[in-house]
Amino acid sequence: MRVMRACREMGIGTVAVYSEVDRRSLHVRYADEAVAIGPAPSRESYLNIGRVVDAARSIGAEAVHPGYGFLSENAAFARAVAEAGLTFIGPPPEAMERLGSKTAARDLAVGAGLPVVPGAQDLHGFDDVEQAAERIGLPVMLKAAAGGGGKGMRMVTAHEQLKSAWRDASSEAYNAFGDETIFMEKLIERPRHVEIQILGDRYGNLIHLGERECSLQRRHQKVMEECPSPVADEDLRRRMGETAVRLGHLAGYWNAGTAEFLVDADRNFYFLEVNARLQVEHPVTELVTGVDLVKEQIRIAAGQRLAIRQHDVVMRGAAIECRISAEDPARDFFPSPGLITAWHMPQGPGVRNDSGVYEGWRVPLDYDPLMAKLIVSGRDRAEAVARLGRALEEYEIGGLETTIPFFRQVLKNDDFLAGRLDTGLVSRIIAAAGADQPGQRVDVSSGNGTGRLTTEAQLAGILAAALEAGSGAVAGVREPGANGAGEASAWKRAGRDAQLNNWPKRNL
Amino acid sequence: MRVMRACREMGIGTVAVYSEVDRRSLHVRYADEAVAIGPAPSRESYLNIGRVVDAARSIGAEAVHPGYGFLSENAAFARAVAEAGLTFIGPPPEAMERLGSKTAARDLAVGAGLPVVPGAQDLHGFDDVEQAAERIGLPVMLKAAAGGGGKGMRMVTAHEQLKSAWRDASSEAYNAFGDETIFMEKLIERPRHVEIQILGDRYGNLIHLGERECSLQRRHQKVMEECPSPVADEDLRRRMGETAVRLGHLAGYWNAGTAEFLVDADRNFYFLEVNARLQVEHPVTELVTGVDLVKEQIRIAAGQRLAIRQHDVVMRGAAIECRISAEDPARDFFPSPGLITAWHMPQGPGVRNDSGVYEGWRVPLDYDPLMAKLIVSGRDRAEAVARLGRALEEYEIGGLETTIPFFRQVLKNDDFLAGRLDTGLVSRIIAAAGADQPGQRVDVSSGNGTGRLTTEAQLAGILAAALEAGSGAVAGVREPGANGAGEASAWKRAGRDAQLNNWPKRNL
Amino acid sequence: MKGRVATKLKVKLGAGHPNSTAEHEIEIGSPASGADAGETHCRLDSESPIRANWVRIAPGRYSILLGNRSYEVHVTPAPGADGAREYSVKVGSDLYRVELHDPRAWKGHRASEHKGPQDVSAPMPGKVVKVLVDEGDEVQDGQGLLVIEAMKMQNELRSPRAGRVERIYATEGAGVETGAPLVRLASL
Amino acid sequence: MKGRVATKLKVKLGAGHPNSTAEHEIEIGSPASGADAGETHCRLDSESPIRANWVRIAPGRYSILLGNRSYEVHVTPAPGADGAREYSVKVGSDLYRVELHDPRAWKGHRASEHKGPQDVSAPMPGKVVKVLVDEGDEVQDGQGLLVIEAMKMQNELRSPRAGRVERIYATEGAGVETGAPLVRLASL
Repeated sequence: MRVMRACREMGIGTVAVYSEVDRRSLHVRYADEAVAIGPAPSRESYLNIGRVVDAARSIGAEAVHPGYGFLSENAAFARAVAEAGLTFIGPPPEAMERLGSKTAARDLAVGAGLPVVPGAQDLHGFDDVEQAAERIGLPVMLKAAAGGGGKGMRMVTAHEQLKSAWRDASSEAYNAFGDETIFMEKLIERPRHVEIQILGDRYGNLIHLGERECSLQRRHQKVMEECPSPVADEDLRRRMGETAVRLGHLAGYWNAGTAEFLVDADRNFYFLEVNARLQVEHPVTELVTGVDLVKEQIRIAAGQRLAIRQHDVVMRGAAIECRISAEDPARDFFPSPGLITAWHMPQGPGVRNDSGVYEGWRVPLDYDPLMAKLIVSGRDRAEAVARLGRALEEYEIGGLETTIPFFRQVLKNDDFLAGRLDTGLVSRIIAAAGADQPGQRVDVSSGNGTGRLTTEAQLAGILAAALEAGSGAVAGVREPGANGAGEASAWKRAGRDAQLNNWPKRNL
Repeated sequence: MRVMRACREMGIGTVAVYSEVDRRSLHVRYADEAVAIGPAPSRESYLNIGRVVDAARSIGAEAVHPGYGFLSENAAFARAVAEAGLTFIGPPPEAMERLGSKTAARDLAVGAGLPVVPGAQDLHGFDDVEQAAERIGLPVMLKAAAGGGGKGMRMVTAHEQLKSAWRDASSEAYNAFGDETIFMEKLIERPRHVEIQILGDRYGNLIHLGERECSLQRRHQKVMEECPSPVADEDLRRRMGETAVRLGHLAGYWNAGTAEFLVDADRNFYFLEVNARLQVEHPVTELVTGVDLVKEQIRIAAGQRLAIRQHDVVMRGAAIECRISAEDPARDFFPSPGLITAWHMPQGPGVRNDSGVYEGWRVPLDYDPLMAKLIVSGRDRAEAVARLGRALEEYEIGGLETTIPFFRQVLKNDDFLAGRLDTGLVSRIIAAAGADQPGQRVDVSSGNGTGRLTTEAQLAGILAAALEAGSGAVAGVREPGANGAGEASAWKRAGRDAQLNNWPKRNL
Repeated sequence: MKGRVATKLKVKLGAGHPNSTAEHEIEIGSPASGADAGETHCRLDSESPIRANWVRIAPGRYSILLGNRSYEVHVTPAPGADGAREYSVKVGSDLYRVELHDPRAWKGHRASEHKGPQDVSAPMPGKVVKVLVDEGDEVQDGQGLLVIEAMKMQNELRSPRAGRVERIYATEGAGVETGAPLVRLASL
Repeated sequence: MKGRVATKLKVKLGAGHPNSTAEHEIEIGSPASGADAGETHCRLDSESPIRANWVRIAPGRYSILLGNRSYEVHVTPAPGADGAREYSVKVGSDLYRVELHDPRAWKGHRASEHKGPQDVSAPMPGKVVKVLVDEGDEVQDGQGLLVIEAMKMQNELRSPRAGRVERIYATEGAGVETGAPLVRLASL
């Protein structure tokens, strides 16, 4: 949707591809043309390079925008698009490869003397480990070189823990991956996740558009992002920006991309990786810089020179994005697909909605549960935060559970309000909410400080329920033939499909 | 709605007043508290100072925001609010009086040597008229001093027309108003209507927030506004802004206000009048300057000092507003009240919606037909215009006719696209559209330049109609008991009420 | 549309103004009646048939793919429709009025239209500000008949067709209720 | 709610988590059944009665003025509701679950709840990643029973009440369909 809106504004015709379960999706309805590319499983549709390229070619498309899920960081896809005689709206495949793996990007950064999280790779015995610890300095993390998923990970905060931690980690690594090689990374305590947006043309012009603060993550997935970062000042922004631009030059990068960093409590920053595509959270940068990133992507892919220079990039105000997903925060973020019976978005000053769904649409089990993004902006962070509270109160989604109540929790957290963010804050907020007394509702205050009596609000709610019971009406949008058991039948249908292809999708 | 959103963001409780026909209005539903103040006729509700003040006092309100219709420019209301011990969120009543009438404001401006449209008042015979014409220079307009409505108006472009024009004008004036006094004004050909937003606190700090271009008017009502004006450069903006601020100082003005000017082809500007309130079109200024005018109004009324200084006001990008009304542009803008069966607003980057209505709401006959405002912003005017086209295409309102097709016409006009605006442009656009051949549809292109076949789009439409006919379904939202004749019954009900109080209202 | 193998319809297609219309013939292959989605083919006039994939998103809202081209259509009963088969149809940003006719009933349809005298009545309550015609005047289709003031504005009421003003019921300055006859038009 | 002069209801009011509930008694004066708007009074527990002006904006959407205070309420049938009188209710930004009971049927209602063994079944199709309890274990209300992977995420399934694990049907690594029994809980 985001990409198609930009195309319409540029007078460019749009073609959407869709899988069988997505015939009713908004991106199909909004496109000028739509081509079916296969059944629901992404492997046979959205992740199938051949089918996507064939679809584009068959319809006479000139260029392909990969969105930000599925094949968007796939160099092979970028190559296949180019070989089909089409333009890929993204970075060149060579740059994608140079930056595609975390290790390759890290090596590139280290080679150029750019700051990365201090670490040591390929540690084969305790001597290696001890020397590395000396060099890097405690605290550190030991990790299995061969794998992930938390296996073989040990935190070491004091020297006397080192030996037993190494023993445990390497044996766990061996058991899990058949390889006891360990690597060590300095432990950044309460790190912030801050990223830099870069933009470059094919002629070597490369600029950055400031940072985004993405520390609010749940299970390593971003849930809420903002621009600017509360921790960044002009100097930090310039230094991080220059680092990101330098990396881009080294990789021969063009189009839009993002360099991710960790920032520690002393405002040292360490390069993590590059996302060689448009990010979900790009709107916060757009609101603060006034630049339409998707249009810039298209212009760059079309061979135009960058019209914006570094000194043209002026940041004004603050913006915050919330990812609204079909997950139930009251039940540990359990997925909550189903039929959307009501969908009322907030409006008014400083509110931007990027939504991919609509009332009457059924959120499928097949893909990522992200349904919509709410992005607010204000003169400063305080105004943006106040606006977010107001907008979340206006937002109304019926038929399924969403992450909106969780965002209301975040807005009550003192650390969030003070801008003291780190990657562990979301877990702490969830833990605090879970510690609420039973009998108390999850969301305690009405959020606008007007001092309404809680019991009176409850009374209004009960009265409405009684009126509804008396009306005999069936509330909300119902599918033909569905009744009060709509929720159950959604699960049933999902059960029939019996497949669990779970890739980020939803083209917002 | 606009005001209540600002209050929520500031943590201020809100109280709405409503007339009997407005119980279902969005402003009642959105408010924290709501008080009924009388029957539908505005005289007995929204225009009844006593009832509004009583309502505010009875509920323990601390301040009153008058919106931008009804009593918003009524000095007596401002006084009544103050006498009831409440704060009026607006200018002081003395300043409202000093600037309230066009003549008083003009006299104030003339006295200070500020530019006004050259003119001469109180002309009683042909000698007076001839001398004035000599002094002012042709072309001029003769107008009846006592009245309006076009009576006694004559345009004079050559000296030999002067005598007969004076004879006609003065006799028409005498017949209409019993007073043959005439006044003369220089005729500004193809004038632009440009206004300056001012903002001041109680301590004499007064700044301007740039201009708004409001030349697009139909029957002297603004329909589309933008910021900045395509005609303004830094120098013109500064000079007009200083003139507006000077006037504000002279009148002892504080809070938000607007000074209106005419700008001629040579970019000379002439002061017209001051609107001592928030304007409907204020969002374009908010989007370009980043200042929330309603919040500033509230802060000023609360006695705070202005936090923004003149040099803090930085204009970025461009914004355009469309006033979406329940009027049928295909039938000469005939009012089109009725039940809203669908209401889908555009979203995505650069789109702001300020709407006062919702799906399932019945637009009453009683008040102004303004339902919603669509405001778009972009990096420059071209991007804002492209975005407006895209947003208007996404907008979908069912159940009644709206002005949206008219705005699509505007977007196809070369003068509009080139920024060559004047107060006559809307009439010319309407006239050109009316000259379309019968058989051709009003809105010719699909607006996105994708070259779809018109016949194919028609085929899709016919197919959908055939499917709908076959489905036996009744489309859209229906009131209980209403059927396909819903439109007719709306008129009937209106007929029963049989009253035609027609004041601007709709608190967006 | 009773699920027959193919349906032929005569279509009258109009734009904003009720008198700017065009007529078409459309052939639709077996759309399943009452279904929520389907695939069929259809043909406008003498053009070649095209594959149509359709989905009912909500009552009156359709997503239609003609070949690969995607059209979003919103169908509502036309305001003031007498028959059940007159619709306001919005395709993208274009608005049409569609009348569906069974081709067998088509003959004579036009002849029966606009025959004999016809009353023009008030579409809304208001005040007659000005009468623009005299009895006996010949008027053109779309010509202004009178001016009514309502909802803060003066609005010109136009003739729905060409004809002769047989009688004027309205008086300047008088209030009128919805449906009150204002002018009687006779055929020329 | 059959239009009697006053209705008394027992109400069970819950928040997000199904086990955090409170009970209330509510008295409502004669809301006209089937009407679209009305004025009545109501009373929660022993508080003083309050004037209530209500309007049904759309099915399930109400605007309610209690005294002068304006509440916007959205009522939907509660997901998984067995009876017809369990609702998800959103007031402003707060979400409740409301169960309505006739007070005469209230007695014994609580006793019948949660009696005897109860199967915990899969709320969605997925894969059992880990079983967190053993047969014979005593579990607390809200304690994790097993981990299911679905929709790209691992989700912990928690016990709906305190009890003893009588039987475990699930095996780690196996796929499960919606509704498949996973664990049987017995009362303590």
